[in-house]
Amino acid sequence: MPVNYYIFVSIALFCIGVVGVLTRRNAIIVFMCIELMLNAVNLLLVAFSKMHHIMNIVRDGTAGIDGQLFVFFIMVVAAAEVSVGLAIIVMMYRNTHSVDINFLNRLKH
Amino acid sequence: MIAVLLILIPLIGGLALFAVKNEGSAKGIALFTGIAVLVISLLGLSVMNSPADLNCDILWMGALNSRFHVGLDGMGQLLCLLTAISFPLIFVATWNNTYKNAHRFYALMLLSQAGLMGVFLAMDALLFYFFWELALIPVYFLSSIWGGEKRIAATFKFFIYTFVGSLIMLVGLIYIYFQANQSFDLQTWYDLKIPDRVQGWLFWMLFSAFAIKMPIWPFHTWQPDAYEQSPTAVTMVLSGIMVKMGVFAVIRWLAPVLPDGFFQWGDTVSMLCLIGMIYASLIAIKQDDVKRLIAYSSIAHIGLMCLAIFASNKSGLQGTMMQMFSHGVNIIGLWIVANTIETKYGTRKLSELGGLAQKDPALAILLVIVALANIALPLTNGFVGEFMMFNGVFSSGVTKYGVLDTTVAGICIILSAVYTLNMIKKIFYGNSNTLTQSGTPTSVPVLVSLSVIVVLIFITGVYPKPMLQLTNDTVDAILKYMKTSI
Amino acid sequence: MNAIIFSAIWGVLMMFSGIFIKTKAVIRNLAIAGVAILLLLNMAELNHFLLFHINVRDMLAFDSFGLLFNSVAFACTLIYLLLSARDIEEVGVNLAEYFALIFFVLCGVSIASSFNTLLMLFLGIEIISIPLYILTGSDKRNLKSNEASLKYFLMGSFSTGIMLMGIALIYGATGSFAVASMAKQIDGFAPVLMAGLLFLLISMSFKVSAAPFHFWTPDVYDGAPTVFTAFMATIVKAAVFVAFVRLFDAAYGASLPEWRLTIAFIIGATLFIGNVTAVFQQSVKRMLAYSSIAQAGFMFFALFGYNEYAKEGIILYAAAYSLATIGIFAILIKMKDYTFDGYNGLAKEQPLLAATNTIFLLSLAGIPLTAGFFAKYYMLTAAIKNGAYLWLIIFAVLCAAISVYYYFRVIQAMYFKEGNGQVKEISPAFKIILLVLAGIVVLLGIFPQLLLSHLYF
Amino acid sequence: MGITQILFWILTALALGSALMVVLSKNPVYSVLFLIVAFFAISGHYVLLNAQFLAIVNIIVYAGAIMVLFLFVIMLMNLNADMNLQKNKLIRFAGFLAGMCLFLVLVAALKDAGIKKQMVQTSGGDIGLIKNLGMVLFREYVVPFEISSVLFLSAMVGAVVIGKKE
Amino acid sequence: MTQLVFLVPLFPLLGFLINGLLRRQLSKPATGFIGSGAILASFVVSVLLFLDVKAGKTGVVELFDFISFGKVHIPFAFQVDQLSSLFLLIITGVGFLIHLYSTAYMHEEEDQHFARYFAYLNLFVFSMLLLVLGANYVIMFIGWEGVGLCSYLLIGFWFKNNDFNNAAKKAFVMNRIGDLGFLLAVFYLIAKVGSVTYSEVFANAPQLTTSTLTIITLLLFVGATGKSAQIPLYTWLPDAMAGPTPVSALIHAATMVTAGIYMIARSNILYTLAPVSQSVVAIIGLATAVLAATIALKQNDIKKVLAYSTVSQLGYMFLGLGVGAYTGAVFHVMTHAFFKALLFLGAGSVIHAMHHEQDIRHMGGLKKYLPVTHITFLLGCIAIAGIPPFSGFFSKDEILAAAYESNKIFWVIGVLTAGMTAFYMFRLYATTFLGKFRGSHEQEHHLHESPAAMTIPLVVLAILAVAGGWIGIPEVFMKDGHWLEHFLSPIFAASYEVKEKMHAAHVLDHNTEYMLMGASVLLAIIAIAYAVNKFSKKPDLQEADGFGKVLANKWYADEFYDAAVVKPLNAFGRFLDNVIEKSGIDWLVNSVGKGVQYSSRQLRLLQSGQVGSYVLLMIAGMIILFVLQFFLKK
Repeated sequence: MPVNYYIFVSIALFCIGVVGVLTRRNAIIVFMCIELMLNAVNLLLVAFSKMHHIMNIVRDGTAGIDGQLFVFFIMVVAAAEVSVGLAIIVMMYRNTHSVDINFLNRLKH
Repeated sequence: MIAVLLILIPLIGGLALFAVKNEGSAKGIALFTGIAVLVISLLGLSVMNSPADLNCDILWMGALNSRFHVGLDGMGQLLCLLTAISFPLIFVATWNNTYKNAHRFYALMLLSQAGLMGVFLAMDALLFYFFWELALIPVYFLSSIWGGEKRIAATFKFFIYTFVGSLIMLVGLIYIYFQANQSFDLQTWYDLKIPDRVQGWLFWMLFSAFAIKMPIWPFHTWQPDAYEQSPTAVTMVLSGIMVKMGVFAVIRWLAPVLPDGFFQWGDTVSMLCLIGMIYASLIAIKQDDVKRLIAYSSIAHIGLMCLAIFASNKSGLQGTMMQMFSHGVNIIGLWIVANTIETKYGTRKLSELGGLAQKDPALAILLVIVALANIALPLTNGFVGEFMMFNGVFSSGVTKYGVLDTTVAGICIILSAVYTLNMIKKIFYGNSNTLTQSGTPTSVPVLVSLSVIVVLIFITGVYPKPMLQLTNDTVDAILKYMKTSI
Repeated sequence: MNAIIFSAIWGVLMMFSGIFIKTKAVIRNLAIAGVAILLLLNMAELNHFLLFHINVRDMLAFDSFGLLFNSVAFACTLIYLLLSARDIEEVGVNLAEYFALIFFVLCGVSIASSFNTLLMLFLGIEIISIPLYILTGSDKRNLKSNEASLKYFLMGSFSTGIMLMGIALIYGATGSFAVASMAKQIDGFAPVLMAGLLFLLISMSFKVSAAPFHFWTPDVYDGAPTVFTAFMATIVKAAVFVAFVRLFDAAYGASLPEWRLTIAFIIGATLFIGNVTAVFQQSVKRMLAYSSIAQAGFMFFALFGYNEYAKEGIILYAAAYSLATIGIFAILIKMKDYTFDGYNGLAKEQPLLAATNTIFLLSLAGIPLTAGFFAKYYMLTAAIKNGAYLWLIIFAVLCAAISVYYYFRVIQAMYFKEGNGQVKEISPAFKIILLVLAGIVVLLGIFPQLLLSHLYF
Repeated sequence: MGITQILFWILTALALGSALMVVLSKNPVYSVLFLIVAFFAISGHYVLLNAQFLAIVNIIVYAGAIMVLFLFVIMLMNLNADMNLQKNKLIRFAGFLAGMCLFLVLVAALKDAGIKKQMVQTSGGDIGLIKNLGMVLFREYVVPFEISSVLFLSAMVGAVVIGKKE
Repeated sequence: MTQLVFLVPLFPLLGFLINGLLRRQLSKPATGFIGSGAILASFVVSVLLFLDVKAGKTGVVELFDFISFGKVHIPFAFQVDQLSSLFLLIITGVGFLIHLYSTAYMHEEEDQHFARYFAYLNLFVFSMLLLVLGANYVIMFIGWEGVGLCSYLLIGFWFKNNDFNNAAKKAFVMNRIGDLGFLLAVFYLIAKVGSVTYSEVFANAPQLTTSTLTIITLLLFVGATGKSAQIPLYTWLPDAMAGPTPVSALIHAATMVTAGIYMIARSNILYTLAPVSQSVVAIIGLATAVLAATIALKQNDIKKVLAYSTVSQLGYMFLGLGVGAYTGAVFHVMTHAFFKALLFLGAGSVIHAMHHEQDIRHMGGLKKYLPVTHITFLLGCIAIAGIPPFSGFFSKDEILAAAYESNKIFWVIGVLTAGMTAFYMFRLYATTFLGKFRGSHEQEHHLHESPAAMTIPLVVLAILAVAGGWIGIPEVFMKDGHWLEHFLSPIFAASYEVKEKMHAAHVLDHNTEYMLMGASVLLAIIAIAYAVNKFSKKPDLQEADGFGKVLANKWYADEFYDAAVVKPLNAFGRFLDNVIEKSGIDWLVNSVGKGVQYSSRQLRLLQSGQVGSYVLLMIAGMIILFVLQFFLKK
């Protein structure tokens, strides 16, 4: 498959995630959209990884493997972020009984 | 050695004063420090005037190629002398003024003196900028803490205004620094040849700071407010010495460094100066507040100095230097009188005063002398400077409009007579009113300081030769770098 | 490497200390001691003394630039803890955890200042960010703190997404995550690389709160407990900048002219928005948030004119800005009223506080004789050296003049206005440290090479 | 068009469609479920690219662990029918427009012909296998691996600090 | 002896310093003694110098370097020659008499004001001496401004009265306008000649172009119009009568106002080489003479009449200079000094007797109360009217003759003016001294002749007024009778030489000259007879009307200046202050600040507090950056 297919698919997914962040007010959904963005990136990385692999396979048998490893690290970080993020959302819910990102609006101007 | 001492003594004195709580001893120490500086300055003029004594050049910041290079040339001598004379005079003249937290007041005064000295002594552009700002900070605090009713707004305007100018100057200085192969050294800058077109805009970067400081119309609006709102002792520093920083800087840091830019814009600046002179004089005529009147008169005078610098000839430059000193002395004298009147009668309004000559003849006579010196009557110091400046402008070789410039500027001589005599008339002449009825003779310290000023006025007015000789070499050197004939 | 390992270890230690030690003072002192040791170890590494010899496989690079910055950051942290550690106790009960998180952040700082691949950059930034989300929300009952934490987290994750997209595209174009290989791309992949770099630039701009990606900053700085704002606004921000500079070293530096316009746009917007919006603020804390945006605008000049002055300058700027801001925040924490009016007449009540505060504010405004002057000076020099975009520099200095307006409002309140600025109890030690801090600010304002000469050993 | 292409297009359509549904669903629970579908589709792409390890991890970690956590939180908060969509249509529209613009700009920026020549190897190559990944991870990438433990520690401490009742 | 010339100004300076500094300590007699003594000492030195000069010993004495820059050297130097020594005599001689007179006239003042008066007066003499003695234009300018200052101080001597102060101010300011012209001329000289020293300037004058010379001389003349009260700057002089009368005598009649004549006489070669300027000088002088004479016809203040008469006579002198009769002008300066000082002092004596009443309508018949004053005043009047053989006749005649030679119309107008002069002087005389006393009883009761200190100077001056003209008897009456012309010839030699070169010298034949004299004397006698006849019996006491009112109001010149210059300037000043300054520049400056605050208020609204809008803005920013980086970058 030509790599530009993957690029555009990833960008599309990424932008859908962005639109979700822009249009949704539920903090959890917003967060989920961010996860979607991360997954778009992951897909792109894997595609690039395979692209570089085939380009450099003669010179280096494991060429492109670092792309896939990076995806692994992204998942790690995403998991950590989720734990923290959900904790924050729950904390807020505890205080306000809402997960609307615009519900708390004391800090402005 | 001398140069370093001139900065160091007021600096140490100022810092030490923060620790002295007693008002009386604070005054004493301040005066003592001021006199010590004066003595050092005189020593530098007379005995210890070899280059080794006058200069100090040590590495400051290697990475930036900036040196702690201070030194005294003729112009430096003159302005340092002015600064050194002014502070003791100011201290004596305002001896009876009481300030809350007097020790801090005097401490800041001395710090500003150190800053001013630094400006006049610096031979390294970065150092110059350093002191340029440093002189401002103490004055800002002095005015804002001990000033009049609207002090905060007025001094803040002053501060921001000058700060904007000096930041733009800083950009210009750094630009030249790179042009000069990463050197801040004054001499290197003098030997520099920057392309004409670059000089054209670089000129304004530097000049904007100087123009605001002087101030040149239309950058002057901070000045009347600041003068009006500052405590008079500070106003004396501001108008007597600080505005000279601008004039001084044009001579030392602008004209020889950017001669082409200087000539390109000479006529433009001259026009601003002329407009400013007429403008300020006309406004001064309509002022009812003594402080504002003197402030506008100062704008007019400074305009003339700037005009004379742009004449770019020996007469103009030497006249300017002479006049820097004279104007400094004279305007301090005027402020002393203004201060005396304000503290005694609680008003600065001309319309509320009158008839003081009966109550206080000594003050009247001294003021008349100082005021006449300020309008450049012959045999006073003001005449020598103005004569040479006018002559310089008239015979300026760099502009086609020398005659016109002189004539228009000359109108200010007439207008200055009008407002000065108005002031004298309204304060001293006529019949005394209820307010001035209770007038008493002026206190001794004020009379002493005014007398010193009067003596200076006549000495330099009748026999200006030593001063002219002092600045002669400096002027020649500057003209050499400006590449104009002497 | 000393710093990374030791800070991680000490973080864990602090984590456990909460279980075993019940005396707050001991925990506090343990943390202070930890930072002090950290500082010493880092200085030792600067002088080529390593505790561990680890083959980092070119993932990290320890050069004098990064190490010197680490020293600055640790020294600032030390002063910060000395001044404000007691105030951390007032935020909540999890004292030991807060300290642990601070150590983890320091670990992230050390990574960010020495990364050599984008992976390490990413990890470093995340290690810095995640504890900060927590610290921001640590005042759990306070809705402002909640709000700030949520906003910070959501927008922070969003920017992480952008950063990852950038990294992915860069990887695609170059086939490597190594910083060194970022300058050259596969044939035909130039736009991909550029898009990747731009994404990366945007996300880094977000982290250093440059406009138009600064929106989180005022709200988060304002909502977070003040002690942690002080930490975030200074050390963390400086660290991200240092990471940014390292990035420029290889990635952007090669084709810097191509990036000037974009960076100029960011600088202009940042300076304008930061300075102008700060003018209106009534709360000193929020003003400082905007001020930090404005200062970021100035620090951006290090990237704009990337040369030897920029590298020296960013270190100096980091030190000058952090020291002064820490001082101001330390005093702010002691105030009962965070508005400008709260400072009225402080000079009379607390002359020393007012005086030192003045020095810090002057430093931020960039007045000579304070470190802030040379910081700004270096930035201007770095920018001017390139000789282009002079209008931007003029614009910058005009904005600097605007900054004087809001900094001096505090000075005006302290010195020129009547009132009695109410402060909480202040210990003599606090005053002494403030004085020392002010001394350092002034000393760096006269002899900046005291700091910078270490860059060349 | 081979089987790979057909699968690619099916998976792509699935991923994009479910991603859109995540954004458009009014019920958060549906959003979560559609997101899981999207993750599966992406895992399908991984399989197609012979990145077996990532495909599995993606399903286990993302679809399995993380999304369940999300679902759990949503259920806990009983959010299944609330004010899902922004009431302000204008802002919604603006958001949508901005997203589209971003997409268009990115596509325009990256549509350069040069990249079309590069092919991605599908259903071949063994770098995606656990064995190979593990070798590199614990040799070359051991430092980041260890450092990510710091990240986890801080996340753990953070979750505790935030979540613990005082 | 020449070397001691510095003593001449030194004595008055010392007198000034002593009287000024010790004014509270000194008694009136001591003050008077010091003040007058200083001038007397100067007079003695002046006489010695004069004798020296007469013996041919002239020279320049350089005291010290005053200003020097580049190639320009301006030494503080004194020039002793015929012209300056003559003026020295006039100044110190008349000055001494007036000092003496003042000791009595000012006796009512308090001690310190008395001393102040003498100090000012001494300072004035000092400045005047500098003016005359200076060997270059700058020293002259020092004196030039110095006398202006003293004039200011003395006009406003009674500073409680604000009218007086305004008069003083007006005098100073108008003088300054002239001074500006003078200064510009000096700068021109420096630029063109490179020197301001007389000898060098005059030596180089022929090399200068006529246009340069014309400009220089015209500028100098502007200075002269200010100092010597010519059109258009004459209005200060009548107002200057606010000062004590001896001051009017000394400064505003005998000495200071003649500075302009001195200056032009000194620079005669420059003027001779610039015929255009000469004509201007002549025309302005004549116009002033006529204008002032017409105004004098209708004035009722004794001093105002004399003041306008002074202006008129000064106009005469300029006419003389303008037509090239330099000697005549200087001669007239001298005789005028005598008789005008006499008249003023006489008027002072009257005023003294009348307790500061100055309106002649309230006088009359003073002949019997003030015999000495009356006689001397009458002599003065005859002298000014130009009746032979009184001094005025000779000097005036010389000028008129030269005018005739130059342009007949000048002569006609000159003679008419002389007639007017005779008329108004005798109108004054008749109204004051003849007829019946019209003042209050109290005044009448106190009328008395002035003390000796006042009458002695009157007598001395009267003698001089009568006989002073005899040093310049025209050729027609006595061969070589014009001693003055011989004495001054070295000064004007160059000019005459040039003049002869320019047009063939044609000396008036004797018959014409007799005719001219006869005409003017006849007219004067008629005017005198008419005036005495008319005003001794029926003085003109009503307010004037018609054209007379215009004259009484001085052609409304003050009003015109007020409306044309003063008011517009004031209004413009106010406009600048209120409009340009406050709502213009300052407003602009402040609105920069306001603008920042305004944009601050608007900009903060971006910070809406909503994550959605933040992200939206960030995306917008991203799009902008992408567009910038990919599509806009060159």
